[in-house]
Amino acid sequence: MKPFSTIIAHELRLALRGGGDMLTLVLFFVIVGAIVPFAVGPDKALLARIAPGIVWISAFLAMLLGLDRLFHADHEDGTLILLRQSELPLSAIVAAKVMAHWLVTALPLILASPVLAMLLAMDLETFLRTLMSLLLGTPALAAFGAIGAAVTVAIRRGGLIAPILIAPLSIPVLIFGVGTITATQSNAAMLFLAALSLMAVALAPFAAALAISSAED
Amino acid sequence: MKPFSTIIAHELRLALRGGGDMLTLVLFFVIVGAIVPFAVGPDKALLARIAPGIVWISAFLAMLLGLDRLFHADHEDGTLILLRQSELPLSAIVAAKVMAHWLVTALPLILASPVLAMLLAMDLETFLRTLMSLLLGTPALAAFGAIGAAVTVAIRRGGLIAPILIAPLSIPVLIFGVGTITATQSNAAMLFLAALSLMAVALAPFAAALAISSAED
Amino acid sequence: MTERQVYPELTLRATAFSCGRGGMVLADALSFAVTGGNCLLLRGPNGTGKSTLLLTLAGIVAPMSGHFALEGADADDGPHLHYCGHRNAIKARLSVLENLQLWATLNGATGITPSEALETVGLGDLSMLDAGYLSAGQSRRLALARLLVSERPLWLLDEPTAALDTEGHALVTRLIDGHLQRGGLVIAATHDDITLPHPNRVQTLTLVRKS
Amino acid sequence: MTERQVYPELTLRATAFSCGRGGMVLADALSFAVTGGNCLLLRGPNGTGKSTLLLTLAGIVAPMSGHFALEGADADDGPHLHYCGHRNAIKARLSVLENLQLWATLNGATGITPSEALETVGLGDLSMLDAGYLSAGQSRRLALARLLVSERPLWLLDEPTAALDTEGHALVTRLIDGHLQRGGLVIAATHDDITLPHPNRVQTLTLVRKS
Amino acid sequence: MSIETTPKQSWWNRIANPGQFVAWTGRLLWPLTILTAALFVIGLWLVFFQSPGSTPNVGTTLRILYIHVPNAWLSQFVYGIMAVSALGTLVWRHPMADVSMKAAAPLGALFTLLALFTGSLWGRPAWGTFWEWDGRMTSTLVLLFIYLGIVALWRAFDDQLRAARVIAVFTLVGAINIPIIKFSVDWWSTLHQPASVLRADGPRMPPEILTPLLVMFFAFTFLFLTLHLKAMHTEIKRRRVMTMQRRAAQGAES
Ligand code: HEM
Ligand SMILES: Nc1ncnc2c1ncn2[C@@H]1O[C@H](COP(=O)(O)OP(=O)(O)OP(=O)(O)O)[C@@H](O)[C@H]1O
Ligand SMILES: Nc1ncnc2c1ncn2[C@@H]1O[C@H](COP(=O)(O)OP(=O)(O)OP(=O)(O)O)[C@@H](O)[C@H]1O
Ligand SMILES: [Mg+2]
Ligand SMILES: [Mg+2]
Repeated sequence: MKPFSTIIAHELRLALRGGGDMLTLVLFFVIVGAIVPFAVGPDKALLARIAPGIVWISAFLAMLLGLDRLFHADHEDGTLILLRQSELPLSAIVAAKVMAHWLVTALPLILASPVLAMLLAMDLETFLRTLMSLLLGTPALAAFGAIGAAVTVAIRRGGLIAPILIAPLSIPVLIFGVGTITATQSNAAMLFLAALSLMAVALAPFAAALAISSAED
Repeated sequence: MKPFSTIIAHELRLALRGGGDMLTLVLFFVIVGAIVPFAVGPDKALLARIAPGIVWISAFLAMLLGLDRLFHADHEDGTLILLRQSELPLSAIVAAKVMAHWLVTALPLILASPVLAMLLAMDLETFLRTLMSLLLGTPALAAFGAIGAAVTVAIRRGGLIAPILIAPLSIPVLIFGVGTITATQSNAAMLFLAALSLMAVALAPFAAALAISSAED
Repeated sequence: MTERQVYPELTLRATAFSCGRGGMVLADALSFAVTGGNCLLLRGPNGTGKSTLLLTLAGIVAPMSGHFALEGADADDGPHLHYCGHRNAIKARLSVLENLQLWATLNGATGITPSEALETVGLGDLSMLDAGYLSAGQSRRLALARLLVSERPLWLLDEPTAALDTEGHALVTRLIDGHLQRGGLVIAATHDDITLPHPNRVQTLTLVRKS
Repeated sequence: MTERQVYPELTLRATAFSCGRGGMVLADALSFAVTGGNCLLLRGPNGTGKSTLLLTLAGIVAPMSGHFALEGADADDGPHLHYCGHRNAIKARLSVLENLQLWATLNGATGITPSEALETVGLGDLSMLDAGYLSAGQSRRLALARLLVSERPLWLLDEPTAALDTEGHALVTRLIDGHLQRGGLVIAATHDDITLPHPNRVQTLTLVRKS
Repeated sequence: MSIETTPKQSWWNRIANPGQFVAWTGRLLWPLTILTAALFVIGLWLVFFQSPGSTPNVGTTLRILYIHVPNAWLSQFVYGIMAVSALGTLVWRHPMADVSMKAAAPLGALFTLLALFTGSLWGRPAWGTFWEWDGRMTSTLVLLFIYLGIVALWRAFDDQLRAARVIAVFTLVGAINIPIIKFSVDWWSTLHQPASVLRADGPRMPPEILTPLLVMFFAFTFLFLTLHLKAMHTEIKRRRVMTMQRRAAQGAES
């Protein structure tokens, strides 16, 4: 496992030194959530009612938009070609990168979620459930996002293509995520969410690795 | 005005031949709007109440995310340096590019708004007001977005920085845009929105041109 | 190619001029004067600031100190220079001719027509091709064609022969020579040898590494 | 640098092999065999498919037809080749040493240590510098250092001397020669002259433009 | 097309040199620190022993005001400093203006955050919630986003010298826009909320509240000035180290 953990450590180091990328993503998450009241009005009851949905949509967009450049820098500077000649199979490398990416994007975003909860007048219990659902659901978003990033890695001006490819696929995550918070059968939703995340995390690296190696350089 | 209209024509031609960028943005707009019901639940009354806000937020995000790479391709391939040596002042070039960009992003998005209105159970009158407010407000978003794009043009992995810079500055557009649809004093809001758009469109090209020439190559 | 003088008497003069990147001086205390009809070749190892000097003269990078001016030029009638850098500024999905026409309009169609220019640089039969399919050398030729569609006295060329084959080298020599004949100025950074028919029209400035 | 044979007897053999890009054949019906201790130089004008051939041998691009194999190598013990392409795969904001250490771990630290490798390529005193500030030539040296920290028999080098000065050319020659002495194989595409001490160890394959 | 840069010798130009600036202002650092500390000691003494509010609960909430109001003031004052520095960068190309602009951004974000934090701590006993979409608070939140965006922008540029002019443009655009944001947010929240919780004109303050408030106000302002100067010195040192590293990189290539 030495090379595997090396990649994780390397990605973390790059993210921590790498100029504000983490800050940007967290800000995007909070800003998207915080502009909703400007659009729907500062009615506290209404806001509290739609708060779980808003938090989830913000997280959803932030994860998808942040992930779409997961492999981009590595593709541009030639690292991806070299990674394919390393001792580790490409799918393991993808898995390590996705894991590191979850740590540097989803985790800060979850840590920032109290801010959004406060702004949107969420009560404590709802907030705790939201936290739980984000913890369970973001791995699936990261895994799906990795597939989108891999598929679009060879397209020069990727832009919004990866997010719109992946958004429809990730709607179940969103549904069960919000379901975990609000639905009457929230335990069932939580189980589904966990199962979805497990499955996505287990399978996505293979799909992403396949997509990258089919992209031919 | 020959060079000015040439740039607009050139940008339009690039966008029309340029593989699905327009389609991507419209899809993003519709998808963001369409996932809201999944997140807040399919309650028709609630959806109708927040529909104008959702349409505006979707348009807001689509415009900001689409605009942020306005000058990027031109920077990468060296066109921007040559444009600075052309007969036209840089601010006029920026203005032409922003105008063309409005035509290929905001206009398709406005044309697609009936889809979203239908999904969100908007009534006809509200929809017409929404159309009006989008027509009046998107130029301001395009102008602000151009500033964000100009400021981040030299950043290699720009990512989400331009959107998070510009989103707080564009909040007045959002407020008056939604105000035009829902507020009791919607005429005042509409006037403000038009004034804001005029001012932004008139001044932003200068700021953007200044930012581009300060970014030095 | 017309061989008569078309530009007024011009001199590019730099005095005690230094340029650099990121707060670090690269080329220091340069003083030179290039008059119409002459060519200045910039030489020196990698990273000594040749490209930076050209960008500074083009007004893209601010000089660190000193000053330079193109004497004899009327500042009112627009930019006086063509810059041709490492990147070719070519748009894929537009045809070769459309690419060139854009610049003819933007820079003023004061030179030969775009199709003639394409003939001159040897892309005549590719004018309808999508410019994204051009090879590196052909892209370079298209970039050079841009110099011909708008008449401007000062040419700043960064590695004009990069990616070109022998025939391409001869083309560059021909273009530069023609421009000098018409009274223009050329400043070119290059690692290759450029041998012009009139060696007395060539000055050389060698930049050295500072340490 | 050790001068003894460390690799088993290896032969890279390609038969009736052709490669290309985007459905277009570039190099057709190639047949060659390179044995351990020998170097194959790829030559030819721009756009004739040298880089494409190297990428194909590296397994990045699929061959159009025919096949090639590294005979004598055990497929089980991991990849047998180093590819060193146009792009240097260097991460800014990590130090030079950190960049190299990453690859030592990923490719297996079977060669000399990263700091020794940096000494060898002449970056010894820059090992703590942010790699983003390296000049083009220094970046190239760092990319070459990667070949030394993990022992692999087949080196695929695309323009190894690009951006290097004269001293750098000598370094490349020294590195290739050392690798051949140890029984390795080198396939290098280049426009420059590479003169090895043992000319009989060099084969040349010239690609031509198809039209 | 001619560009001229002739140095003029004046105090203005002399502090344009980073070394001279550090030498000149370095002497100010200690007096400023002592002054700030003294103001804080006096202010806190007034706050805890002179300010009214004997019942612990009311007294505690009242005491937040002494922190909240200075921070709210600073959150706008710092943006003013940044905007002036931005003008210095764009118009006079003054090198210290870059440094001042960069050093001010995180401090501005910090004070804005403190204003919001203390404000919401106060809001809890006052209104029963931490957050209310009131006009003043909301525009402060937007200001925080702008500060953080600027911080992120500084960090995204590799070349800090090139970043300065670009960020100066953005800072000035923000400066023009902030009044518009403030106005639109007010319009928005009054439109939806019948009456604001905060009264537009506060109750006349008795002098025993006003005095500690004023002292704390100066204490925090001087705290900012001290921190700002210190951050500028740190930034100058950092730039010097980076230039040295890069020079080493170029010198060593043979
Ligand atoms: C631009 C930003 C702000 C400024 C200039 C500001 C200024 C002030 C001033 C001068 C007072 C005293 C008013 C009086 O005596 O009635 C005050 C009170 C108060 N502020 Fe702020 N404040 C700002 C933002 C905030 C924020 C963001 C919050 C909460 C999150 C907040 C919460 C409060 C509360 C709860 C009071 C006491 C209100 C009361 O007397 O009922 N303020 N603020
Ligand atoms: N955008 C930039 N920002 C900061 N420094 C730069 C930038 N571009 C180049 N440099 C630095 O400036 C120095 C000179 O670069 P320049 O491109 O002018 O050299 P050159 O003489 O043209 O070299 P070459 O022969 O490789 O073209 C290099 O050391 C490089 O590190
Ligand atoms: N990613 C790609 N997709 C499709 N075609 C490509 C791609 N990369 C290169 N080509 C085409 O393949 C041809 C050969 O390119 P290649 O890079 O192999 O040439 P080369 O011999 O290495 O040239 P050079 O001497 O310039 O390095 C070129 O004509 C180019 O247009
Ligand atoms: Mg150069
Ligand atoms: Mg090649």
